[in-house]
Amino acid sequence: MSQLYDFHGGIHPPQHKDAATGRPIQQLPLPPQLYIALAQSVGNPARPTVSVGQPVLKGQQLAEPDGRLSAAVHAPTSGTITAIGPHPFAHPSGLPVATITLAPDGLDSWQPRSPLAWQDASPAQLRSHLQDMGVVGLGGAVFPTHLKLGASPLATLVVNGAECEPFISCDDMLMRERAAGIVDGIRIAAHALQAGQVLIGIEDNKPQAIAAMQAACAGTPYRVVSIPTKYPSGGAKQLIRLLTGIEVPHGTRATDLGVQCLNVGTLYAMARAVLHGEPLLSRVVTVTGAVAYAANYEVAIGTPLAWLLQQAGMADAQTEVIMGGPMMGITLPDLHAGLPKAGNCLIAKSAALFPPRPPEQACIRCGDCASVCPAQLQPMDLFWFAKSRNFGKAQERHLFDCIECGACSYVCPSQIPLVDYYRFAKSEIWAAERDKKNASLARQRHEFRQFRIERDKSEKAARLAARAAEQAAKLASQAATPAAASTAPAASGMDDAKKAAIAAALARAAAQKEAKPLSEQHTSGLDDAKQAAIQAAMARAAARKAASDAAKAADAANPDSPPATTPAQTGMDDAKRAAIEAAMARAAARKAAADAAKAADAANPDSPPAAAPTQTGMDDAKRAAVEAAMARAAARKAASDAAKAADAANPDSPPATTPTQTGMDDAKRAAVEAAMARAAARKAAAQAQKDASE
Amino acid sequence: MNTLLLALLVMVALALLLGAVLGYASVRFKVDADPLVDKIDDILPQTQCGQCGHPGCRPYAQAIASGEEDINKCPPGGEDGIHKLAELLGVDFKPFDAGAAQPKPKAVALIDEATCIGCTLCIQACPVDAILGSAKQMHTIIASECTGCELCLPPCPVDCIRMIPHGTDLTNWKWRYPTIPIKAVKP
Amino acid sequence: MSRHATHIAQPVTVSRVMLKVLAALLPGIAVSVYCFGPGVLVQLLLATLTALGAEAAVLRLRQRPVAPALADLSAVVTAWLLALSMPPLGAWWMIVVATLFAIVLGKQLYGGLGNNPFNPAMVGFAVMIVSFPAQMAAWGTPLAALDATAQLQWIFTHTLPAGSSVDAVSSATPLDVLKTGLLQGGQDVAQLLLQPRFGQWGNAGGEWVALAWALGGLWLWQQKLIPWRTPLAMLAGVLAVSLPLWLWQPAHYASPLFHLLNGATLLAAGFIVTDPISGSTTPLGRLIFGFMVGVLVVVIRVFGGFPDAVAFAVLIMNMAVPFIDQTTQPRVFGRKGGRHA
Amino acid sequence: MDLGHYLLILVSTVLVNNVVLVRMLGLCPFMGVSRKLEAAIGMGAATTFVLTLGAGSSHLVNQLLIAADLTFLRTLSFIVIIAAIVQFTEMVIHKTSPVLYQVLGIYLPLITTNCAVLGIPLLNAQQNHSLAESLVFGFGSAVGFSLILILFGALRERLEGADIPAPFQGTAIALVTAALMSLAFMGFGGLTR
Amino acid sequence: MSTPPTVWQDIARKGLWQQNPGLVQLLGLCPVLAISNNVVNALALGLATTLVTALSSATVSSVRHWVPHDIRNPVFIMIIASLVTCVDLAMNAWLHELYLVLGIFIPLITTNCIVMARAEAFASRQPVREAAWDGAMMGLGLTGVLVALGALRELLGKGTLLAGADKLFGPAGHHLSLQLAGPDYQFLLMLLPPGAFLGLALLIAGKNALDARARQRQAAAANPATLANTGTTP
Amino acid sequence: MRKAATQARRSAITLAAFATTATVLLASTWLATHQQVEANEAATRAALLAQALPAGSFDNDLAANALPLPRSVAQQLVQRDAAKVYLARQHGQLSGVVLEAAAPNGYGGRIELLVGIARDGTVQGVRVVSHRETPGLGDYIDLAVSPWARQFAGKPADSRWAVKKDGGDTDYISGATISARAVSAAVARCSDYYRSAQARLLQGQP
Ligand SMILES: Cc1cc2nc3c(=O)[nH]c(=O)nc-3n(C[C@H](O)[C@H](O)[C@H](O)COP(=O)(O)O)c2cc1C
Ligand SMILES: Cc1cc2nc3c(=O)[nH]c(=O)nc-3n(C[C@H](O)[C@H](O)[C@H](O)COP(=O)(O)O)c2cc1C
Ligand SMILES: Cc1cc2nc3c(=O)[nH]c(=O)nc-3n(C[C@H](O)[C@H](O)[C@H](O)COP(=O)(O)O)c2cc1C
Ligand SMILES: Cc1cc2nc3c(=O)[nH]c(=O)nc-3n(C[C@H](O)[C@H](O)[C@H](O)CO)c2cc1C
Ligand code: SF4
Ligand code: SF4
Ligand code: SF4
Ligand code: SF4
Ligand code: FES
Repeated sequence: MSQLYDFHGGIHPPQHKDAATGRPIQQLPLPPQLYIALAQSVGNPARPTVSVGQPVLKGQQLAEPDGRLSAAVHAPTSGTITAIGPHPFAHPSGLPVATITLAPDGLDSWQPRSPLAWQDASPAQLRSHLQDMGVVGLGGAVFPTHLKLGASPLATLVVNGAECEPFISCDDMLMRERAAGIVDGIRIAAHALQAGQVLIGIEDNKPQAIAAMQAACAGTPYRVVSIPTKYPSGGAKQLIRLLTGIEVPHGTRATDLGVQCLNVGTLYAMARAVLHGEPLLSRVVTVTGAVAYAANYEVAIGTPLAWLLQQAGMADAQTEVIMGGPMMGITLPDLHAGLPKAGNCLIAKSAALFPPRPPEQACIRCGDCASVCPAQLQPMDLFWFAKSRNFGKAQERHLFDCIECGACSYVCPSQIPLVDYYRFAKSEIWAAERDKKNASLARQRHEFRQFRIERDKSEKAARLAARAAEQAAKLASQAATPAAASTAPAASGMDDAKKAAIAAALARAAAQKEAKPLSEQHTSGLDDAKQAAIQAAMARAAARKAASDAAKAADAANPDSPPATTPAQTGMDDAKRAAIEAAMARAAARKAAADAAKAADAANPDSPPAAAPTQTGMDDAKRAAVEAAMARAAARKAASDAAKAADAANPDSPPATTPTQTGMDDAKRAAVEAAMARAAARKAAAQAQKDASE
Repeated sequence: MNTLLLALLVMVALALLLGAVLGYASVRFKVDADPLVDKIDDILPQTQCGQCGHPGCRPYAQAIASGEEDINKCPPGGEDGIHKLAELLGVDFKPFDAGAAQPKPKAVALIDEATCIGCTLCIQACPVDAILGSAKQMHTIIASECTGCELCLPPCPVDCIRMIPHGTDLTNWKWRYPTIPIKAVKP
Repeated sequence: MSRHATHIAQPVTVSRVMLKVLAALLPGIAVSVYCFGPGVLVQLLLATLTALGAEAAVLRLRQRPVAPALADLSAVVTAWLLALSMPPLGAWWMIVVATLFAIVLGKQLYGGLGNNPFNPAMVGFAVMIVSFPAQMAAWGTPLAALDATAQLQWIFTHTLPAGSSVDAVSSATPLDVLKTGLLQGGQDVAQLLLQPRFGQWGNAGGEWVALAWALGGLWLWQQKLIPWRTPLAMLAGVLAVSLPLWLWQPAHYASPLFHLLNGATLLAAGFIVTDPISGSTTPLGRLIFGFMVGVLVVVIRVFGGFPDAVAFAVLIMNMAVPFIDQTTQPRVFGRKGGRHA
Repeated sequence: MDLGHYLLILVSTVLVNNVVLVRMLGLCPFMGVSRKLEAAIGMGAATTFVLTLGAGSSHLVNQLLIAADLTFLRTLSFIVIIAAIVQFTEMVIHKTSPVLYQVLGIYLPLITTNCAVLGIPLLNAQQNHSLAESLVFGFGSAVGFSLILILFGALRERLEGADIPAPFQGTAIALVTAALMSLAFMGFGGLTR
Repeated sequence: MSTPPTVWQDIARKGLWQQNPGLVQLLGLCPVLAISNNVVNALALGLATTLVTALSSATVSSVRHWVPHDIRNPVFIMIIASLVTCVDLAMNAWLHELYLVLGIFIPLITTNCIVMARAEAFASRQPVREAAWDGAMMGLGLTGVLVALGALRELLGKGTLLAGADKLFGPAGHHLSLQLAGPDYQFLLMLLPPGAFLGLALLIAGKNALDARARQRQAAAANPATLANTGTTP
Repeated sequence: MRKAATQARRSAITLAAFATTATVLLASTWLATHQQVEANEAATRAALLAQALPAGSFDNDLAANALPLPRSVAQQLVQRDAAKVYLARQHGQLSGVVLEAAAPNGYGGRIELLVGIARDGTVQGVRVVSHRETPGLGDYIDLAVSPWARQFAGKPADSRWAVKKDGGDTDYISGATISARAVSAAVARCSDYYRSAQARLLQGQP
């Protein structure tokens, strides 16, 4: 038995887990529609790689990750894509997000699966495989798992089977029934991380799970540790502290301290992905509360929650439903959302289980919240500052160390929804930081503009002065020839000339001086070049995409296809327009690339005046954007011309607004992308500048 | 008379000594830049809109630092900005200057590209170089760089620039204040 | 239905907490009534009515809902603690004025429950002892033979039925008698304590009241309504000053036991320094706060101008609470060292 | 005199006859520079420096004035000396610690117009203190001032979040708090009999 | 509104109400709080202060062009201090009894923040007449607060008004004194330092309430539609 | 540094000029007022002492006729090392004395007193100069608050110098006996001293 290191605070709310653990994990038929949101991880939403109307196979990638923190999304079953667009989402905001709608064809036919020979694969290969398979943390944070396998060797891998929140039992059931699969996952993770030891922490209120895991671990060095039941022992930091004594401070990665924590469900999904080549297509969800058949269900990602709850026997569609546990879960604003990867539990509220919270009273500073806070914060102070919008103070008191576990809200005798206040304060702080960042960018641009205007002015002044000097010199020489001429004019002429010359020199010096700070950044020049290249690449990609979109549109507009709502002509036009646009974009991109190359050349440390590259770098980016805009304009004009022509040609066809709109949208997307690229370039340049100045 | 002379002697001696010390110190410990301006400028939203009556945020910051201007003149900064300035300067919060422009929701400018005649007037007005285009060409606004200052609206000869309020999405959605505070109506 | 981030909560409310505090006061009240007569109950009643009335009036003026604020019972706790610190047979207007100051100045001007930095009951008490020292010094003798009607007559009309001794209503408290005796010189502590006013342990009758407060305090602690740190630290502070003095010059300084059983020491330990709102909230801060209150109580009693100093000691330390809290922030999970001003 | 005597002066000036709460001197900075704890600490430090130095040097000048029978110059000469000390301090701080300067802001020159800074030397003169006594008196008063200022600063920071009735928001509640502080300090009365 | 206020009216309004030193700027608090336990002392000190502020503002303004920046403070202070000493000597000579009561607070007018603040903020930038008027108005504003606070404290604390008026007005002043409560009445808190703070707090709160009401009325007048839904605030 | 020196000189001279003007102004005011001020101050002092001795019972300047008391006596009367006795004369004859005294055991600490005693030992007046008794309770001993202290005027030397409660002659206010007791005791000490030192005092020696 290994030593346990208790953590501060914690609470013991009633468990309510039995309701759903009476029966094994249930399978459900496929729902009529699947709503697969593109935002399935902490990062950016994934970028769709399929189009409306496209038939897909089970396991086929629907969207590719957009950035490191993003996760791929796959088809949970075979069927047809019927829509890509905003749809309700399981998020407290209630805002719709981009979602792929899949109509299952009932065949559930797999695409070819490619397992990974993990023992021979390099860690990098394993990671990219996991990213491709869309494996994210199922413990609640939906952090892409491949990123968690980066640091090796690692002293300790902590496996999180605590499942400390009331009502939730999906991990419990998974461990009871699929312990072997979990241990497979552990094996892979431990291998990838070269973990020194593996500790599996399970709360002692799950004896069957502990037994099953112990059995599955027999013969392995992995240790199953029974930990006391106390919320929130399943919090990664708390579990790590409990099992290893290590405290992971806020803002530090656990791996820096030699530990990593993975949820059992995640490990199971990892095993499926690696050993069977199955992407993350489904998960076990606890459905409990005011439902007739409380149980754990294995459900496809994207399953409409309303449908799922109906299957579980929720009588009243108006019932409020919590996704997650009663401590940290969210009240779902719209049950039409599809099940996200993060959805571990659905609780239909009933007045008996969730009596309405008594009205909030003033904080009496009793300190109960502080005594249960696992982060050892002083929640009443955080509340006090958050309530009075004193966010600086709240941050000083480590608001961001709060893990939003809700223990404080649970015990507060004044019935203050403390976590609500923390979330409010946190999002205000984030917003303020965004504003601040924007403000400093704006300041930079404004200052640059001032500088540019100044420079232009002084250059102009210098030119004028030079001309004046020339003039004066000429005058002087003229005046000097006749010997008898009075000295005064000559002298004054001389003086003038001299003065002008001095003025010119001064102006030049000033201009140089002002130009200097910018000229010192060789790096930024280089960066700009790189940025421009990237931009060019992106522009090219956009162009390609636009082309393919156009092609697709053309396909769809095929006169043979059943309900041809869009007139064929327009479709044709669209294609043409897109093609034009693509061509232009490509041209622009090429030019940008060339420019970039030039800029890179210029930025060569050997090349004389280093002021130029920065300028060119900046200007290039802009020029590229301008060109893109022009291309867009041209394309649009072409499109509208075409539409007009089509209209003229076919007076019966309905007004061709839709296609134009789509065209607009495409154009806009390209513009946005270009703008983004440019912003990134700016940022990189600013960063480089900062680095250089440091 | 004796008293008067003695008094004069004492005071003049004192004054001479102190005057010398101070005069020396004033040169010796001279400070040029005022660090306060930077701090104030840091708080201002950098919209550069000029609604405060100054040509940009920094001039306003300078005016505040020198005590010539009140802290409640910047509409884009909102009440929040006034609070921050009040805290920085150790003065009491005061509500928005009644006569001045009032804060409004944040927005970005959008050029109706079909109407734009490419006169470049808006480019010259934009304080942060967020408008692209060249003569006789259609112009476009880089939304991410636009501060919403509205300075480009008046110069446009064909009135083709509109302000579009910021929308909400998952990246900028905010948790709202938990309860409606029981506050008496603000006077 | 309101949607909160945390969907479940313990079924506790402030009213319940305050009700328990009131319940914990009952044993002490019972003993007090036994010792000083039903005048105590009159004081409690007057204080309660005034407190509720004042609170309602302020809230009405501010256009705030009145009922929930009254229902939290915190005003009643304030009123009771104040009434129990005031002379049991004080004139009716005294407790009324004291309660008005406690509730209006000490609490509502700051925004009511939870916002007041000073202990309202002690504010009320301090205002009175500063303004009316003579009237505040006059306590009834415990176990005095003054019946209920006579007490009522005294409280409301300031007259006594024929034949009653004024001593029954206006004798000084033991702390006062001791202080006066020592000031007068000539007698040492031991001799002074032979006077009947001091009974067996230094406060005839009063020691039982004190022990009853302690009982109530212990029950509150057992109910997890008060932390152990503050009261214990306060008692330690009392000992830390009184014990060395007593050991050094027993003729001049009373024993720690005397200090514990007299005045409001035990009432304060159980109910006053534990006021969560005006006290410190950090673990170390609670120790400092309590200890310093204890120290100041004895220092002012022995060397200062007031025979009992609980109110001033508490107010002085209330003043320092925000600073103490800020400098004694506990270590946050995962971070090195605590405190960050 | 013995150490106890000075200790008594110290206790008396810091607690019993606190400049701000009992003698009622130095109230403008007490109200003005106590919104933030940080500023309060800075102001306390600056005042302590000026007040101690001012008490000492004005004592010396006072001896001179008494010797020359020029006591009517007392106020004038004291204040000139103090003003000079303040301005010198200001310039040094402005140069060496812009942060501190910024925190103290407009209040540093106002130290000159802090009554305590003139009042304490005048009290020293009135009570015929020796040089050492003057210094302790000045230092003790300044410590009393700083102590109160700092506690008040922390208190006011906490009050920022309180739900204070509208007419009392701002300075009024600060004054109410000062009233309660001075009430609490009455508890120290008679401590140094 | 009628004609716009003249400069003089504006200065007066600022000194007496809008920028009142005692209620708004919170300058010159020490004498306000220390000498306000009865009306007579308050009035005497207020008038003395007014005299000094007016004279010093005028003087500062008239010499403002000759003072180099770095010795601005010492010079101003010197001017103020000598004026104060003159007042001090004069009161000592001709109002001796009062002088004894006001004690150290007469020389302390020197450091009365409001005097210096006006010298710095107004007089050093304005012509002589405006500066003198400003000084006088600020002084009167302070006097007003002193007297109001004195009255409040005297009334609540002792139940009298203008007790000891003879010290200021000579023997005839006896008739001015009022006894408004029983001779036994005494509420010490108001006479002690806490009462001073509390009294000023009440005055400021009162001013805030009045200003709020005025603003509300103004807003209502400007926009009658909102009248219905803005309740009266305390 | 040249610049600094110049600036220093300039500032010094300006300041000196202002100082000169200010001093002239002050000195002239002083000249105009100092006689009146001195007269006032003398009157105040006299008034203070006169509360200890009735007006008309002496014709000399008391303040100018002060003698230091011997150390042991000072210890006894004021618990300090130094104290004074003022000799009052009528037509050159000693008509009484005013003693500085103190009661160390007031409720709030020391009470400083002036005690006037007629030539025959009758106490003529007791005046509290400073005290720290509780305002509203023990401060009745101050003449500014109540006429309590006047009861001492005319009490013969052999009075019982104690509060009535302790069997003496002195009135007191119930609830604040300590203050009265302390003052009474101090007066008693003065009376005792005068009786023992009368002969020497008559010769102008303490
Ligand atoms: C308060 C709190 C409680 C949590 N409880 C659990 C839990 O019971 N089980 C779990 O697997 N993860 C829980 N988590 C999530 C973990 O902190 C962590 O994100 C997860 O174990 C990491 O594994 P994953 O990346 O595989 O999801 C909790 C988090 C918090 C903040
Ligand atoms: C607000 C207030 C109200 C008072 N009301 C009364 C009262 O109703 N009856 C009364 O005797 N004294 C009242 N007093 C106190 C008296 O003014 C006075 O101090 C007291 O009666 C002293 O009298 P005693 O010592 O003879 O009891 C009140 C004091 C204050 C501050
Ligand atoms: C706060 C307070 C202040 C007191 N101040 C004095 C005082 O200044 N003078 C005094 O003689 N008694 C004062 N006392 C009263 C004494 O403590 C004591 O009760 C009284 O002198 C003795 O009672 P007696 O006069 O009835 O014998 C005060 C009492 C209290 C509670
Ligand atoms: C344990 C405990 C002790 C309390 N002690 C006091 C007290 O000493 N004085 C008081 O006015 N209120 C006390 N209260 C009541 C309440 O906290 C007080 O009215 C608030 O300070 C008002 O905001 C107490 C409440 C509790 C729960
Ligand atoms: S538990 Fe609630 S009432 Fe108690 S201190 Fe925390 S927030 Fe305040
Ligand atoms: S929600 Fe935050 S403050 Fe509250 S107990 Fe959990 S970690 Fe602590
Ligand atoms: S009003 Fe406009 S220009 Fe002025 S500070 Fe604010 S954002 Fe900057
Ligand atoms: S000012 Fe208007 S028309 Fe001219 S370029 Fe700008 S947007 Fe186009
Ligand atoms: S500090 Fe401003 S008047 Fe005293």
